[in-house]
Amino acid sequence: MTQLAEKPTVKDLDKGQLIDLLRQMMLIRRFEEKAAEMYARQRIAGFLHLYIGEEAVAAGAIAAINHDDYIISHYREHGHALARGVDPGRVMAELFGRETGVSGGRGGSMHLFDVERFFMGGYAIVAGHLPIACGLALANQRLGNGRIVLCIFGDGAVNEGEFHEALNLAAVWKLPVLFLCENNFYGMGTDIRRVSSVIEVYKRARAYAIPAEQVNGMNVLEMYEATQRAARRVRSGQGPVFLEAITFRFRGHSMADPESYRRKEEVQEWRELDPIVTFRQKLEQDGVIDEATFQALQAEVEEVVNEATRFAEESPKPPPEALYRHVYEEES
Amino acid sequence: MTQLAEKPTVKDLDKGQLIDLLRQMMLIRRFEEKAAEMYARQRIAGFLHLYIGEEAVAAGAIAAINHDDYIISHYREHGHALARGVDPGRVMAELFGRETGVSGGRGGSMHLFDVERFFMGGYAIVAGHLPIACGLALANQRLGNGRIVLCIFGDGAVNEGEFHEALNLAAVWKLPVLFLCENNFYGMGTDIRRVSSVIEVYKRARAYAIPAEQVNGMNVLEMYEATQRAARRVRSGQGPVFLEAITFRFRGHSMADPESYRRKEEVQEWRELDPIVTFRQKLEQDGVIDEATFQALQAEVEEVVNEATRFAEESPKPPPEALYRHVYEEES
Amino acid sequence: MPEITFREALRQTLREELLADERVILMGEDIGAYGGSYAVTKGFLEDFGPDRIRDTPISESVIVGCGIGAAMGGLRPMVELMTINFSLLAFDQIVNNAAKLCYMSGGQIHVPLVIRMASGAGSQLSSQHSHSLEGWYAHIPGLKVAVPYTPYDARGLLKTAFRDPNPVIFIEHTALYSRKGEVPEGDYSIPFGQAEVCREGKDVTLIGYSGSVYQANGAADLLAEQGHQAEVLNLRTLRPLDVEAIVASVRKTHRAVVVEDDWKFGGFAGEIAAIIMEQAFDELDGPVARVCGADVPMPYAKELEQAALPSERQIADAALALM
Amino acid sequence: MPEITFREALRQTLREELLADERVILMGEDIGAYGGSYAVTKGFLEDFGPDRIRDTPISESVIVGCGIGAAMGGLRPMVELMTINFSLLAFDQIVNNAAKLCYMSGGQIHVPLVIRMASGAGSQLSSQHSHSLEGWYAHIPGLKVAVPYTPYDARGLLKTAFRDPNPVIFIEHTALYSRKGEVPEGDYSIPFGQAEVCREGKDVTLIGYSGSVYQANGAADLLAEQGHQAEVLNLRTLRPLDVEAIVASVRKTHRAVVVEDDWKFGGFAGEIAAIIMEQAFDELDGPVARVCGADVPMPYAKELEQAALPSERQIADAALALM
Ligand SMILES: Cc1ncc(C[n+]2csc(CCOP(=O)(O)OP(=O)(O)O)c2C)c(N)n1
Ligand SMILES: Cc1ncc(C[n+]2csc(CCOP(=O)(O)OP(=O)(O)O)c2C)c(N)n1
Ligand SMILES: [Mg+2]
Ligand SMILES: [Mg+2]
Repeated sequence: MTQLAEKPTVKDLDKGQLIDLLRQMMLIRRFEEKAAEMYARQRIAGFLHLYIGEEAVAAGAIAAINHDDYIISHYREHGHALARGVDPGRVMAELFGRETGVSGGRGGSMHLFDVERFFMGGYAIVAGHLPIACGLALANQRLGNGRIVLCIFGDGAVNEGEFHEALNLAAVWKLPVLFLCENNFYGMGTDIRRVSSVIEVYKRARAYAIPAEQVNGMNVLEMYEATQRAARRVRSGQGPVFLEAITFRFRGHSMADPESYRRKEEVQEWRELDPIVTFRQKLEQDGVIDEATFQALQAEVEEVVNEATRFAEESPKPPPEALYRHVYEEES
Repeated sequence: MTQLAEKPTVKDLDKGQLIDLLRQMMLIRRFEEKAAEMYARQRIAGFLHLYIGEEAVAAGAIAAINHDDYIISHYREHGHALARGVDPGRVMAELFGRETGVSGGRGGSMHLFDVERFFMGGYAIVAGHLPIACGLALANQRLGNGRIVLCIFGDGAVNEGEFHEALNLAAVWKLPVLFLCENNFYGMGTDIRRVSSVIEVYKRARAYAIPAEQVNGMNVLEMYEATQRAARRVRSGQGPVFLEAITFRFRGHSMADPESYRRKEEVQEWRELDPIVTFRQKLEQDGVIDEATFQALQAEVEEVVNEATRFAEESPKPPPEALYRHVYEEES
Repeated sequence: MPEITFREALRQTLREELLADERVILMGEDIGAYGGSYAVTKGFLEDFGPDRIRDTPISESVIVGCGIGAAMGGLRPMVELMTINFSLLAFDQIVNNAAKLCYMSGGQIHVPLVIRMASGAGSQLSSQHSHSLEGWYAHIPGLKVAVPYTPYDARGLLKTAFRDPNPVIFIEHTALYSRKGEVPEGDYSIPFGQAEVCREGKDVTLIGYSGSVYQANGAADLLAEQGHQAEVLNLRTLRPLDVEAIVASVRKTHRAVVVEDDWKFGGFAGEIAAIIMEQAFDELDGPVARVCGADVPMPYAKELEQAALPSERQIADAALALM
Repeated sequence: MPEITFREALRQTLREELLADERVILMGEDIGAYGGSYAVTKGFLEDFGPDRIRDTPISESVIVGCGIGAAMGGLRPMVELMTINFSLLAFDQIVNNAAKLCYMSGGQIHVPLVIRMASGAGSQLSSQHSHSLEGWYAHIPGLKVAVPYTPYDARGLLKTAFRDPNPVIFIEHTALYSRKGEVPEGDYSIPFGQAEVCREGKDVTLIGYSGSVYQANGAADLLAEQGHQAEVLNLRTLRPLDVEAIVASVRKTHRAVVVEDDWKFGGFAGEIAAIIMEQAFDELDGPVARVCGADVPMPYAKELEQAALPSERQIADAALALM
């Protein structure tokens, strides 16, 4: 049995760690803005789902778990991959459909995988990865490796049958899964209030006797703290925990979305809670950073994203003769 | 909008109605015993799931709803069909696979249908009929016909994804469905305690804000009462209600079951709560029936079941050239 | 005749059905407030209200099951599954309930349900969003499967679907939505099981359906440049399949190429090939050829996706190899 | 060599795998306390304990998905789906995840998962419990599909399944469980993609797999009575398919009949017929015949069920029609 590692609680975070959280969110934001630009310039195709507005969720939650805890996510997963430390250049290359992309250009935006970093992928069938999370957790449990699974999905996923099946199984088998629902109130153009009989998503978990709570997903420290606590419990062998992060996507569902289904004011109200702006203010108030630090961070992420884009642009396209590669794993 | 019909409350049931409930349970019991006998004599094949022990659930619940409320059920549905008044001869003929069977011999034990009696069938995919119940209810709602849907399933069904999807939809759309779970503690050989994280099934309904309660399914009057109340609420347009009937099957899951998974004593304890024996005692104590009435009832159901069996036995088999009939409904 | 898009042809028809029959209701994910993921139902919510244009939760199985029940209960529902990819989650409802209820109830139940779904690949949606599974639906007794190619087909077949007392799977290839074609103003419908000869020829029969007729037509152009006259068949429905039209054409051309987006191995193209062999063996100058999608999960990268889909060149080459 | 049943051959193999490798776990409905609905895992719970023999809730989708995840996470899971009928509820997991993860992750993920399921009709289980859907699984790139006929096959193919780093669908026809056959005591395995000639002949090739080889053999007996020597092929796996063996036999006999329980229209038999035409057109004396299940939901009544399944007489007649 591996030693059970623990992340520090919020109050034990040092200055460097706090700045890392801010940098992480800024990197995601900038990366997504660049991706949108590259989509408009037709470097990226298919469905592109941006994470802008939700950065605190990924940054806070993923900082609060260990580097070798599995992460498994839905199709809006750029932020999760970056927060896990997946190379931005290889993520951008994947969006460009290049051979150097994290998934060799086969997966695209919705299917980023980086198994070396225990990033077990983005999945495009809503709720389809929840059962897989159970299996990864079962493996951890049996192998006794002390690792947990962070399983991320949206509010739209909670009405799928697999949500129900997975939560029940995880509870019955006491699997080490941390279910993290990113409740941004919309599944595509559908307001959660019109399709869910119970809209406080965390209450759904009670039907499985899974401890659950709601977290302010616009605040990176609250995300960190709740996740750190939840992870500790999950790691202790008491079974799954459920977190509902209240958040909001500032952009449309995907690049194609005209956003006719929600009011401009609603979006505006949420934009005022911008997780990067508010955290920057807090750090400035607390004297952790000053204007200059912030500018330096901005320059830094700008450079990283530009470099990532350059890398993607210059990377080779997969050769057509590679079409049949990886359909099957070679015999072991 | 049709007049909202109401069944009498328990205390308003007259002597004849009370005796009917007893007769109903006795008929189901005797029918099932005969079916088991006919299975042993190879008149019946396939899977045969007996309802013995659970008679109070069907008899009580179905007496408490209107004759034109839809019933939709799982594969253990002989009792429900008989309680709805489906002709026992045509049910037995179906088990025999005869042309005169309720489903023309195509369906067999797991697929009894009698649309004239609003009996919308038995379904063999666990939980597969719950979505259909929603649709029937939606039709009722839109047609404004004042009818509700009684949807019956087992404790094993509650972990299927469709259970979750159906309950949510019914709640969101306020569909007139009365969900009735027959909790007999086992799904085949699996004890509910080993596969459900929350074993008080009715609590599951809370995740959808559906009013729910547990009922003693071994007591026909309690079943009647709870159903009558629930049906009233459902009919009023406030959306679905969920009932969990606590009951027990005295026999194996199907005729093939060796029953190695449960203790003889457990079965014995439940047999002492036999819904027919206890209701007979109550009616005798209350002076509603005497020994002679009971004997007469017994002779009556014996005759009905014998006659049903004779009818089945003498009915023609479907001709092989009828194989392709009913694959498609003729153009209308 | 006015030219309208495939999408517009669907919109007109749905609108007419909604106007003509109060029992018609539409259900699906994002068909209301969002206007449909392919904008087919845009504006319907405003015009017909939320009781008839029903946005559903993301719960494919209950959406379809609810459609089945509603049909059984006397409505005339149409269910939209955003794409055929998600229909796998409703597969049990379609295969075990919609298709079988009539039979297993001894003819008592019927399920007049139209299930529309977008199908096909080509816009880099990667492995989980690029299926062409209509061949699977065509395999199931109890279902009918419509695969329109032109806007004219879309309107005519959808009309027929709404008149059919059986469950109909209605396939819309995403590449077709914005294509235009002539559609008469008046009422008409296209019977199921009648293929269309969209181009006459005597040298080879190219058989396609839905989006693949486009590639077949393109290949016919390529062949024409080389002096060969290809006949192009647009199947219009896969179940019932117009075997007669297929055989009649092959009797004339003695050569056939079947074109399909779906994976080749075990796909529906094999059925068509087998039927041609069974019914016109002595007429064939060579084996029926199949040009299908490559047997790989659909890759994201543009070059790979294009390599995985049947091309006009491949079809023309397959035809030439038979000459 | 000792004669054991098909069931016993599976039991022996599973037991060996459990003993040999701690990472092997079994999951499924009623595989533990109940002993498996076809008694394949009887006694395993007692011998290996509830951590490795895991009774699951009735939740097919999460059972399969959990198997996928467990395989990704380093275990060697085997999932039992009580019957292939219920696999429709796990279809999305199998098609979109198990089969595609290796590809869409660019080769990073592999899913060494064995999914066993009982298939086939014949005991009056009616429409929702009598599917033979293995042809659908064979259609999916990324999967392998084993269809053992004899106890020898069962053991040899299951061994191979456990050695394969890819997801394997392992089909067990319910009519076979109690049939006996010779199985060597020692270790052996049967490579995927190698059909067996179970009877040599020169007049016609009868091609079957899983339960249908039995009918093919019976038909060969009927043909022998009439003086015709049929060759019988047992395919053993559908994906990979031993095309070479099929073609080699047809080159010899010039006639072929494909036998399959599944519905004919759009079924896998069409693929085999199409392949034979493509690869041995000039060798064929007549069209490849198909004897398959009738295109109806399976009826309950015995007479109707029998009429819906391929019979030895039908196969023999189809072969005779080619002579
Ligand atoms: C099974 C399935 N049904 C439908 C879709 C189409 N779809 C893609 S994303 C989406 C909305 C999901 O919303 P949510 O889970 O809240 O995530 P968000 O996009 O808000 O992050 C839908 C309906 C899908 N991908 N998979
Ligand atoms: C989807 C599906 N999975 C598995 C089965 C096999 N099966 C038939 S009945 C049954 C147990 C159901 O138990 P429950 O719902 O409690 O009903 P009961 O038999 O106790 O009345 C199972 C697992 C099935 N028919 N359908
Ligand atoms: Mg959302
Ligand atoms: Mg039960």
